[in-house]
Amino acid sequence: MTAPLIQIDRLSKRFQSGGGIFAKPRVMMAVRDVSLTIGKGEVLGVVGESGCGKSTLARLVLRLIDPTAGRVSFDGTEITALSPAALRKMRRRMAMVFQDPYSSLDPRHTLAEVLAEPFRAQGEPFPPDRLPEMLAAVGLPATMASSYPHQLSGGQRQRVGIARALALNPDLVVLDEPTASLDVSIQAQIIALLADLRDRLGLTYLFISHDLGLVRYFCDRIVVMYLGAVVEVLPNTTTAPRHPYTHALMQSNFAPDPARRRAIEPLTGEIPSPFALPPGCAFASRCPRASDHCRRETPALGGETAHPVACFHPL
Amino acid sequence: MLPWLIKRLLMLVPVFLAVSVVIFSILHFIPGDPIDNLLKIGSSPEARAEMEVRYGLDKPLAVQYSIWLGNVVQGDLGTAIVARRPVADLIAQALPHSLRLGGLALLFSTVVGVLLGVVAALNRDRWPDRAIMGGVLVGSTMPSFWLGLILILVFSVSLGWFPVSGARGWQSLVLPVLTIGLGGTALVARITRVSMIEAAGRDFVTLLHAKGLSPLRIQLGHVLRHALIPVVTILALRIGWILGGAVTVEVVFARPGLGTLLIKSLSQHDYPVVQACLLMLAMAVMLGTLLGDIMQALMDPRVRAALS
Amino acid sequence: MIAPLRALTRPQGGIAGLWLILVIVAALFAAVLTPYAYDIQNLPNAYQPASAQHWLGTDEFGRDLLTRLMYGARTSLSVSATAISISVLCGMVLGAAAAWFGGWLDRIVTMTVDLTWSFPEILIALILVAIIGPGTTGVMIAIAVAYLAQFTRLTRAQIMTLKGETFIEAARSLGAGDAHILFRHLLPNALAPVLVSAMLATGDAIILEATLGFFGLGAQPPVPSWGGMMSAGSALVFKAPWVIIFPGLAVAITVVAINLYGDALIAELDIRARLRRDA
Amino acid sequence: MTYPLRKSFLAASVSLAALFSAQSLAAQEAVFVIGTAEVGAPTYNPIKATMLNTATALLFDRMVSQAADLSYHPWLAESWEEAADGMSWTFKLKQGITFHNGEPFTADTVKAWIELFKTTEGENAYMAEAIASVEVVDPTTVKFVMSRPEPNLLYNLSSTFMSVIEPKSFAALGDNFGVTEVYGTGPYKLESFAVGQETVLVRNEDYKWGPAVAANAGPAKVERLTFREIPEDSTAFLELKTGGVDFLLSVPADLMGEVQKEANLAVLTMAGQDVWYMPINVTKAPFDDIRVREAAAKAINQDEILASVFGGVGAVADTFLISALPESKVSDGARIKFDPDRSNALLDEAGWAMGEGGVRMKDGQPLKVTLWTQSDSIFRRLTEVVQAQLKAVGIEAEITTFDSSMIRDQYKTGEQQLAVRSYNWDNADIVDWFFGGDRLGYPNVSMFNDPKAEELRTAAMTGAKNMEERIANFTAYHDYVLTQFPMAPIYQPVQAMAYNADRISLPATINAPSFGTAAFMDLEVKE
Amino acid sequence: MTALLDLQSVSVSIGKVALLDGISLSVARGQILGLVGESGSGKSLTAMAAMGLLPLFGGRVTQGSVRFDGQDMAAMTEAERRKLRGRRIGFVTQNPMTALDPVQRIGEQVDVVSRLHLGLDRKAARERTLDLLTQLRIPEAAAVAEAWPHQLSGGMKQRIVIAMALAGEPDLIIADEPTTALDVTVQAQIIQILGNLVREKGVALMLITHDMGVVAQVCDRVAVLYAGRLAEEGAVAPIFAAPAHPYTSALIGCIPQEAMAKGALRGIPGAVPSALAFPAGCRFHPRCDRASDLCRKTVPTTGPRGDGRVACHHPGALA
Repeated sequence: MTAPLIQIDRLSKRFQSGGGIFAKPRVMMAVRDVSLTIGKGEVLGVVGESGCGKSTLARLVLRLIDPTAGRVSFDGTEITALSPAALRKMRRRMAMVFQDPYSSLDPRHTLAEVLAEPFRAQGEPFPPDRLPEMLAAVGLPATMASSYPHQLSGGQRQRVGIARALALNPDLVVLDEPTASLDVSIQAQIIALLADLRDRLGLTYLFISHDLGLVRYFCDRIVVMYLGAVVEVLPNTTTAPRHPYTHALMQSNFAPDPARRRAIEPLTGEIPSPFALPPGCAFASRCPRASDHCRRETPALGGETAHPVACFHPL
Repeated sequence: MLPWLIKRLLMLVPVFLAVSVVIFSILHFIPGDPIDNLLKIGSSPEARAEMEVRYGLDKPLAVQYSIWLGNVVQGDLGTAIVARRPVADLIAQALPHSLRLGGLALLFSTVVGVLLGVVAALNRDRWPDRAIMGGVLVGSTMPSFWLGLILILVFSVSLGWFPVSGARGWQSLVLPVLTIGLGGTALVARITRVSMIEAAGRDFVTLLHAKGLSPLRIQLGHVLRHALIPVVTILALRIGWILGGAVTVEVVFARPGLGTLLIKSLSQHDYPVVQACLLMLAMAVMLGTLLGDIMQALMDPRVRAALS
Repeated sequence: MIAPLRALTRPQGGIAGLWLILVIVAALFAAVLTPYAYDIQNLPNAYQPASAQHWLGTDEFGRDLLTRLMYGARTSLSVSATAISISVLCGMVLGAAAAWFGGWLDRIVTMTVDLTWSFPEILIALILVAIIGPGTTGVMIAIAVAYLAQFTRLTRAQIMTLKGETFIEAARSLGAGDAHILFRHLLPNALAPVLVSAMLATGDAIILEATLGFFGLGAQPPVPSWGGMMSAGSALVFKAPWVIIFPGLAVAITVVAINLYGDALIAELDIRARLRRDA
Repeated sequence: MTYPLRKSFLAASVSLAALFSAQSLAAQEAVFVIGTAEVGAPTYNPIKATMLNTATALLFDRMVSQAADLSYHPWLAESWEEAADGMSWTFKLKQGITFHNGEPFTADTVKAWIELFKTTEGENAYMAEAIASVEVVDPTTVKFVMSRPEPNLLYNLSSTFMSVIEPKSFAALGDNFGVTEVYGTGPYKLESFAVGQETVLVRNEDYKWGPAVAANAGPAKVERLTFREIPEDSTAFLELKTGGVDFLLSVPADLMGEVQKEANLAVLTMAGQDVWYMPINVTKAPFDDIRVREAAAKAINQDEILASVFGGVGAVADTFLISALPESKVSDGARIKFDPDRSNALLDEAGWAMGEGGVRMKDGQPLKVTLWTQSDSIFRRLTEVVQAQLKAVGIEAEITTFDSSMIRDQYKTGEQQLAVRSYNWDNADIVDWFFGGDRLGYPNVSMFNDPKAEELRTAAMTGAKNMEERIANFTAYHDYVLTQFPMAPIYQPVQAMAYNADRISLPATINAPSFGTAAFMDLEVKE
Repeated sequence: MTALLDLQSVSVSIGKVALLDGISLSVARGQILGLVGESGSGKSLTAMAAMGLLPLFGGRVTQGSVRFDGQDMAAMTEAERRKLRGRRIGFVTQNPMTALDPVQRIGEQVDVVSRLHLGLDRKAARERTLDLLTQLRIPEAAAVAEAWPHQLSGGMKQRIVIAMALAGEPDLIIADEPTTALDVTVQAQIIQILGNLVREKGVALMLITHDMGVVAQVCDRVAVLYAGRLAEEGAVAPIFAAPAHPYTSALIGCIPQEAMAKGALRGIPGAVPSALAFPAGCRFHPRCDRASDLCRKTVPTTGPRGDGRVACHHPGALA
């Protein structure tokens, strides 16, 4: 592993919903005590199902939201402690690509305006001569510069989103399920483009996804999250999982090969509400290996430093 | 839901206080003085001062307010300065007329509006839809006083079916109810139609068809039920609107009611009466919002869940 | 802006637009279009029904009704439009501030707006005219205040919805400041629905202006306004019904036209869903 | 209670109506609409009120009644005698009269009542101002001791404001007297009163002391009277036309033609007591210049207004008083008549030269003035005509409309320049009321305070020992006021009433100056 | 095996826009047919045509026939078709979150099917409902039946939808992307339940999906749609072993796999064309690396290949 670009230290985020003069607010721990590092040039995948806190983590890393506790350092600078002005300056070094290509572009802005925004936001003049180059980098024709988002397909919009993220040559790009709302054929295009860009520009990616198959294809290291906490970090894509949840995720991923048909062993049990987590391991309610111990105490992320897992009964 | 209801009722207290402050203070910006109406011409400043003391107008505004509020809470709305009788009496005279007119107009607009909205939605983009929505649009764009006059011209003067004015017997209610009701009908029909069309496009409706339910059962048993939620909510919210909006119609038909009482007292600067009328309407508005919330909770389990 | 012109190409939008243009032209060029003056009385000529000389007849002072309708359009349209413009401007500022800053400001604004929204506009206007005094200025301010709640509410809702859109978060992730986000993203996107609903509200304002005029609180004579013309006519609804029927028709047709054209515009701008969600 | 339905009703709707009707109209009742000028009268307290409606006249009786020829006749007082020096009056009272609450009417009652009248706060006390004290001679005889001669005393005693109230309940009820309860000796008792809406009266079965001017001494012929208040004349007319009401107590001139078109409706006219006029604020420029006042006054074309606004019904006014009053017979020179040439000449002379757009200018300022009026439709119409007539001589008047109950407050500010007003009174003391120097603002809307006028006024009000003197003094006062142009007279209407002749029958003549108790005593409902 | 549902050259238009062009496919009892394609390929429309529900979306069959159990659906009255729906054809929708009426209790929504189609009374219908919920491994069935939709998780709701589809004892179940909106671990659950139904009850299942992995895992046959036309159809094993149509092959290649070399995942260039502007000739030709002039001009006919069919001018060889 190379020198860390991002260091995440015991990061937590609590959300409150509802509440008023008389109503008690409902509290949810979206991210619980997460510590991670992302090396320079690394592609770190974060995988988990809906509500596991992976998108919150992505936003915390960029400090689009403020953490309840913990620190994030970017290239040695603690961004969770930066002043708004300093943070704004810092933002040119990190960018984000969003899940929904439809709502991530202002419907009233042309592509040229969309791509000029990173410069305007940083208070810099936009060099218009860079426009064709920026579009070409993501595989879009220069003629599209005056188009509006609604004239583009989903894949094209996502390319624009990527071009916007790359406009100021950032070091880190956070990819928040960039292909989740696209067709598989387009998803593959975008993944190929992202891989290509990373190779050419030496980018560091934090790649958020629910698709373990995709993450295993695309990433160097994989963080598995369940209900706000990291349950396992796979040091590379071929390591066998040790956490029962990672195992279940892997089992749920069907290979496009009828020859490898196998019996489906789905998880049973219900996911606990994030607003009312039971004591102990959050996965215990669905875990085939769960013991009373699991239901009482919360397992810490431990074991091998290179392949930590949070489980009392790892595989 | 009961704890929610109690909380919701408690929430009305600060709202009521805020509203009462506004109502009380705004009237003191109106130029003119009710005392002028009472004083003998050329009476001495002493007589004037005495009169002010008598009606409590000599004290600072904040003190006047707290006295007034204290009395209101005890059910004492004060004495009308110009009309010289307990405000509660005046309100008691006017309110039943307003409630009768408003209630019937509400009933009329709901029944007719929902009916028209349903027919229009079921015939979406075909001629019955266009005819109904066109008619409803025209109906809602006529100034109510003008509509009232035209109705008088046609039904009272030419045909002689209904009395021209007043509030005596059911006949005198027909034209005013119609005049107010038409505007409300337009609103209800439009919301019903839009909500029906919206609800009909929801996924679960497709599934109902896939279950083999008859279209009529789907439309009336499921789609309409959904469409009625916004209709009922908005109608409840607009109770105060309908009561107060009857002003013009009450004037045109020379009907007694809160509206006419308010207008009259406003022009006479009879503060206690104006305050009481506005307070009544504000209460109606507040109760309307409460009613709207309750209706919504009764009709939609999701809302109910959010409340408890 | 092309959408307003495109709306004219729709059948309903076209007819409605044509009427509106006709009314506006009549209002602007009344002095050229009619040989009569709006204020010169000709008492022996009062109560004339429609004729070749007076296409819509004359009023109780023998003045040409069509002429007064044209001049009345001037008052009614300008008062309503100005009032709504003021209302939209203030409403956008209030609504945007409430949605943007949130917290107590938002709570207070929302509560006030919700309460006044449930109050009939005519009552709010009547009380305000009682404070300000009758006449066009008073009526204008009264109408502006009466509709303030509507636009504050709408702007707030629009901004709240837009605030949740990813492109706002995207702008923020690029280091965009509040001003940038407010003026380059939120307000431009909120503008179209607000302006269209402002146009529809102008229709309602014309009715409100007419109602105040009917109560004798609008433009003072001899300046005609549609409502004022009817207030004079109400006493003679059976003696010379045309004196009241025509101004009423003018109001109704104009408001219908505004609604039809507004519908066409909404369809052109494709913002029906956004308007409905926030209604 | 329902409506007598029109005969031309569709049969179906008749039967439908019958189905829903709670009860049908009893034959012995009638529905009246009081005049718009009386709408909203808040109380039936004659001592305190400044505004009373016609129903008041039926709840109470007066000491004396007045005949059509303005002569005075017995009522509660059987006879009276004025001392030669005018310093005392002795009244002999009728016997056996009781109030609605059972209290007897005696000389003590009269004493108590006059004392209440003099001490109760209100605007009406001046009517009893000259009465120094009341002495009870015996149970049926009272003597008014005067502080000065008051030739107008009988007029005041015949006025509705000097209706005899029941003093005990008056004292006990306070502000509620006249609102929730009211006790008089009149031919009708109060059944219900909703201010601004309607008043229902029921017959006083014991009544047998009707005024001498009525043929029927009592009880009244109709059992139950409803007085509705309808603020808009046209609505009231429509009600009459469609059978909703039986009788309009006041029909404006412009509706007379419409009434006459209906076969079943009859019109009753009586001599008018109203004058319409335009007060001119003499303290406000440009009207502080008497030439401009005269010019404005003489720009009013009374004939045109009579013909066009009032349909030719009534008469032009060229003095401040109704022409039936002897005090209106002022010198020809004092009469104010339409004279546009004189107006233009005066304005030229005063330096107001005709400018562009037909508005006169002086020192770069246009001749622009304000013209106040009330929101009632007839006022607004008349005012618009006045506005046009002023414009014809180059005066631009800007109309401001006020609610009728609000306009008095506005006058008290003294900011008015011109206004259009009307009053209803049939005594010359109205000149004092509207032009007295101590009532500036309101009622002296003209802000007229002239030393010479004040002298003449004192003489007119308190200087006369008998009627002839009083008439002479008032004529002189009136004459002088007119020459100062504090107002322009416009129009004097007739009192016009309309009723459904199928339902109502009236005596051939009504021997009273206005439609009051005498008329109601003899009014009948046809079976 | 005789086909239970048989579509012959079905073309469908919505308004004036032709969306499906000559689709033929069939599914037999005890068989799972996977219907695959990208969004806009016409999968859901095919399902609607099979259910006779096209009019709901303003669509109609312009050509061809839809036969259910030998009967032509076009020849039936609407009432007869309604008796098929819910009774003999069960339907599972894409998004369980919106598939249930939010203001009606779960139990009632399931009950109505057996009351309507099996003539059960209220009590019997509820018993059947509880039985079905238990079969679908829903814990505390009685409590769930009294619950409101918003109180259930997505996976639970989808099981309720399946229960509704089963309540009429259908012969055919059409499942339109039943797992797309669900988490991957729940997806496995639902796929397993559906697979078991076919094995245990012998119903026919038409499983609409965009996921070739799912097809490979559970389907017997697969039909690949592209831009409103059938690209390829046949038994699963031979097609995955050697896809004849370049589109089928590309779709399989889009699934990232562990064994795949970095950079092997390239996707399919371009995007699915809009129905308003389908290209001439073979509709896949702009994205196809085998495309020739023939493909650009001439529409390929559907020819047999093994036990299946393919519509390509340059099909790949059989394995």
